[in-house]
Amino acid sequence: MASNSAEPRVRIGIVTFPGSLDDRDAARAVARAGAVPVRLWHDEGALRGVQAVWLPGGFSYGDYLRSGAIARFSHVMDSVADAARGGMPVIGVCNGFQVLCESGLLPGALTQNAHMRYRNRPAPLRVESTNTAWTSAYRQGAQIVIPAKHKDGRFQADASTLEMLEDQNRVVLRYLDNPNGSVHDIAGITNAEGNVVGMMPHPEHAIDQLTGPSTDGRGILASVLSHVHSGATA
Amino acid sequence: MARVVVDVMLKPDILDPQGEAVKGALPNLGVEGVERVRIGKRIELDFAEGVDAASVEEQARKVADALLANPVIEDFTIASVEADAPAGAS
Amino acid sequence: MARVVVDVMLKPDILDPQGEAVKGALPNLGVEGVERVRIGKRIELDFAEGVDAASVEEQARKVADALLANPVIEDFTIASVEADAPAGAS
Amino acid sequence: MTSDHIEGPVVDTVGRAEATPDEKQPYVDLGLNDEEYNKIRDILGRRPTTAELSMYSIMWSEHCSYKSSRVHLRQFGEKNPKTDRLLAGIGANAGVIQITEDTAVTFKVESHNHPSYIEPMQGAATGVGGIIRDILAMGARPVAVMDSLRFGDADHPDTARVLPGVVSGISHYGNCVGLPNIGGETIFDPCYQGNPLVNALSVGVMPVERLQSHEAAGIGNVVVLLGAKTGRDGIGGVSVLASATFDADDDTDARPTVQVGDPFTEKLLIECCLELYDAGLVTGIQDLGGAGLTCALSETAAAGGGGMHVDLERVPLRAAAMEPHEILASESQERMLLIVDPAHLDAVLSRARRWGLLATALGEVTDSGRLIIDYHGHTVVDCPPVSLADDGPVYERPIKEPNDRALLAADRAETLSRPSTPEQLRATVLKLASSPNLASKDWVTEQYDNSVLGNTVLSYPQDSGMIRLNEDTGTGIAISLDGNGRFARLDPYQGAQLALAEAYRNVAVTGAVPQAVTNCLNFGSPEDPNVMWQFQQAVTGLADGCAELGIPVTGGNVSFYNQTGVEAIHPTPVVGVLGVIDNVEHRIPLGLGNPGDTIAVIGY
Ligand SMILES: Nc1ncnc2c1ncn2[C@@H]1O[C@H](COP(=O)(O)OP(=O)(O)O)[C@@H](O)[C@H]1O
Repeated sequence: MASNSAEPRVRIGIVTFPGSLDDRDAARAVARAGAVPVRLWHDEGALRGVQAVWLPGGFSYGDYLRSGAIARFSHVMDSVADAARGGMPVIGVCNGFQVLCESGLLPGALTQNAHMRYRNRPAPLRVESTNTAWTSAYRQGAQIVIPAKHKDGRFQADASTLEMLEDQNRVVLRYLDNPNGSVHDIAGITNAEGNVVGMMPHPEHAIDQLTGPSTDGRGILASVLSHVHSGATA
Repeated sequence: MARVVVDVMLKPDILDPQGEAVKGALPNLGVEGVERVRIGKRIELDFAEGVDAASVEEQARKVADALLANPVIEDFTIASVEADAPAGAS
Repeated sequence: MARVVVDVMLKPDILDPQGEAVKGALPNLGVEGVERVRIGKRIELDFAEGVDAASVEEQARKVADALLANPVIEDFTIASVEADAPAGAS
Repeated sequence: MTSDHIEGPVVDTVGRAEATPDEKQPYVDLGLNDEEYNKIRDILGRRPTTAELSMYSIMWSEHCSYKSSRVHLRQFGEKNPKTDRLLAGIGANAGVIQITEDTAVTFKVESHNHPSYIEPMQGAATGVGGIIRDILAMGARPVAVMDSLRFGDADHPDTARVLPGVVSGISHYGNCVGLPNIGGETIFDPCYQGNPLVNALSVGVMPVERLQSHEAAGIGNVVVLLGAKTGRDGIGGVSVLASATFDADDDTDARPTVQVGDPFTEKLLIECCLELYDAGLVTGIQDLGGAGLTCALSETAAAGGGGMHVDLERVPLRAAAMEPHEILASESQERMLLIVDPAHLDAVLSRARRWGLLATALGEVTDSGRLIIDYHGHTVVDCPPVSLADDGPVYERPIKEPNDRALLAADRAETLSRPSTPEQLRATVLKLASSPNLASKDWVTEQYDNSVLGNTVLSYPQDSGMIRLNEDTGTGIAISLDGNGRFARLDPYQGAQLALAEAYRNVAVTGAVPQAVTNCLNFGSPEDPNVMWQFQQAVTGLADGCAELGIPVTGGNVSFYNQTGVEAIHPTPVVGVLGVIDNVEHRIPLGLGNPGDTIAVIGY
């Protein structure tokens, strides 16, 4: 999984918004995967030569008003949106997913859980699409367990959007035991090009049996590293 | 159908972190000159056809008092409104 | 000071668990006849003295459009109101 | 000076106090007795100003001065085993103990019982926020929280208000500030119906040399307020000053308001303070807790041994027209007081700006030996800081063993009938299994994030929480928080030891070695001799127990007046034990191991 030592190590940018919480954890996961975590500050537009971007979990700007709503107006998001449209792999985890939807980089919206509470459980998931920059290392249909913990994780979209997501095979991860009332049990989706992925569960908290329910989260980074490498050699 | 709108706002002296966060974001949108933002709840109660108009407001007040507003930190106002538009339409 | 109120409500076809929960609790309060409850946000924007009245609504609309409401799930309405009462007073 | 005039309502200046020595002051309503009031007059050589009166009433309150508990709490210091690993002990914001050559940890548990009854969600949330700032003020990065909760009857309608509110408050604050919740207690007993207990613990870790001081030292150093604006939050008893001194029928302004927590700002405060420490930009720091600026200014000035001058009108306000005494008493959350070398002031202000935090220079450290607070150029406070912080009254309250002790002791478990038939056994098992105290706590714990920061090795449903501190060496800590009010009601001495022993065992079974103790002592009114007896017994029991086990009490908190009318809660000492494990890989989790393993019971 780790990069070949002959190649320069992949640089993965991790954004810190005010109120980001999992930025250091994402950095740990990136480093463990053999890549270089590069910290990106919300107020600066520079992407510092990164080859992929991770929008971490947390409560950016307190998640006041709506989760992810305020973060989208940061300088860094202007650059991230441009880079994403240019094909750079971007993943949003939990709050990052909310930011991606609010920014219009992914369709739909994440609303308050049907039961209205924050809920933290290891979530059994099925990998529905391996056709993305962030999930190619998984086996199609694989069942994995990654912690899901949020209050605003219920994915909603109108009927035509849902139909499009299903038709184009853009649902990436589905809950096997829906914890929040998401339509179609959706836990993660991708854009049409497959380079932008949003997911509610936290892969960075499933990289080590010591501190998480599984090591299933490692596949996310393994995927993007091979994506970047294949792009580099192509 | 009779619609009563209950507006619930934090009392003036209570900290409103939501409002503060939104206010802090406005310069990024290029909006200046906003001195204060307060965020509260708007609750629409739609009563069934038969319920008589006089009792509607009274019932709404009861609901607001007991359930919608937390008297320790919030105040509320009540108003009957026209409800021909579907709920939530702009 | 000019105050603009932005009301943000979920679109009619989006599920509103909070509204449903409130509706479900009403019989316990002895309140019958409520057919529907929707819960949204009421946002008060207070503009500074100098800002001219025409631009106030325009600015507020910009804020509502870009930030206060998410068009995927929400609609909003805007209204200028008298603001001599302190924010949130009933 | 008698012509002092400030725009707006009359402000009671020192000059005015000198000129109107006989003005009536509402000190009784502020909780001060005649003797205490006269002592204040002696210290000042005149009547106190409104602002001074407010400050003394706050600093000399039970909550801040420990006036009823102090004589008993001394035992902890006296009986503590001697160790040079205790870098800061009782009296500091939180005790600090060194666990390796270069690493220290600090932990503390504190109550937020009364606010959580009035407004469960915000009361519990601000309880979590407060204890996190205590840990932060020592120089540590907070790494986890725990919560010990006690409610009335599970079926009581008010429990349906209090419990979900408290849990959502802890969940909201802890999750949003990004700290894993690694354990706690959820207990139901009718004695807590009108007085739930919400005890929150936080633990932090730091390089040994990052230990911070809370002294306002260094003449000319700048006093900086960092964080949220100051509003009329939590101005409780002090509001009588407004109505007594001014327009008495305008009581809307005098109403105390509930503090609302803003975990987002707290998160920024944490990151900003850690940056300031690492850059060596602060010489002293103190969190603003229950007693707001009053406590932070007087304690830092007293600890520094010199004086301080503050211009109060510089405090950024959230509410219009706040009086000086209100600004001083405000309990607005998410604020810290910094002492900064003038050469570093710009750097401090710019780091704060980067984190989106307000930072304001309020004044400076002086050699006057006095705390002088001006408001628009008029002096409203001029007193020795030590008299506020350290010279409060100390009481040796009367103690009396409750009369019902003999009755309680006679009512022994042996006299209960025992199930003898399979049906009776079944009924007993079902009864136990359905008891809220034994039932699953999933509903509570799944509202808490337990894995953020990526270092949680053990949490719910384990006996202790465990956090990895060092990814390279595997060094970690385990903490358990326990209490047993029913047992303590029968015998507070042994009840406190039972809580200690339980927490100690819970830590030990994970493979960690217990090292330090914190505690939160929840009791009824200290003016009730029976309660005072329970308190004295519990403290003695805990101190003796710690001496026996050879681990020091590093800090804690006393919460008195937990009662409804004359009915006190069970005496409820809650004890936290922290242990150290050399390598978290070697932890021993709950569970039955592998098929074929031998099961043994040890102890008696
Ligand atoms: N309020 C709470 N916050 C966090 N964890 C809790 C809380 N209440 C109970 N727990 C956790 O639930 C588990 C079981 O608690 P408890 O029933 O008190 O266990 P025991 O009886 O073994 O002491 C423990 O891991 C404990 O830390």
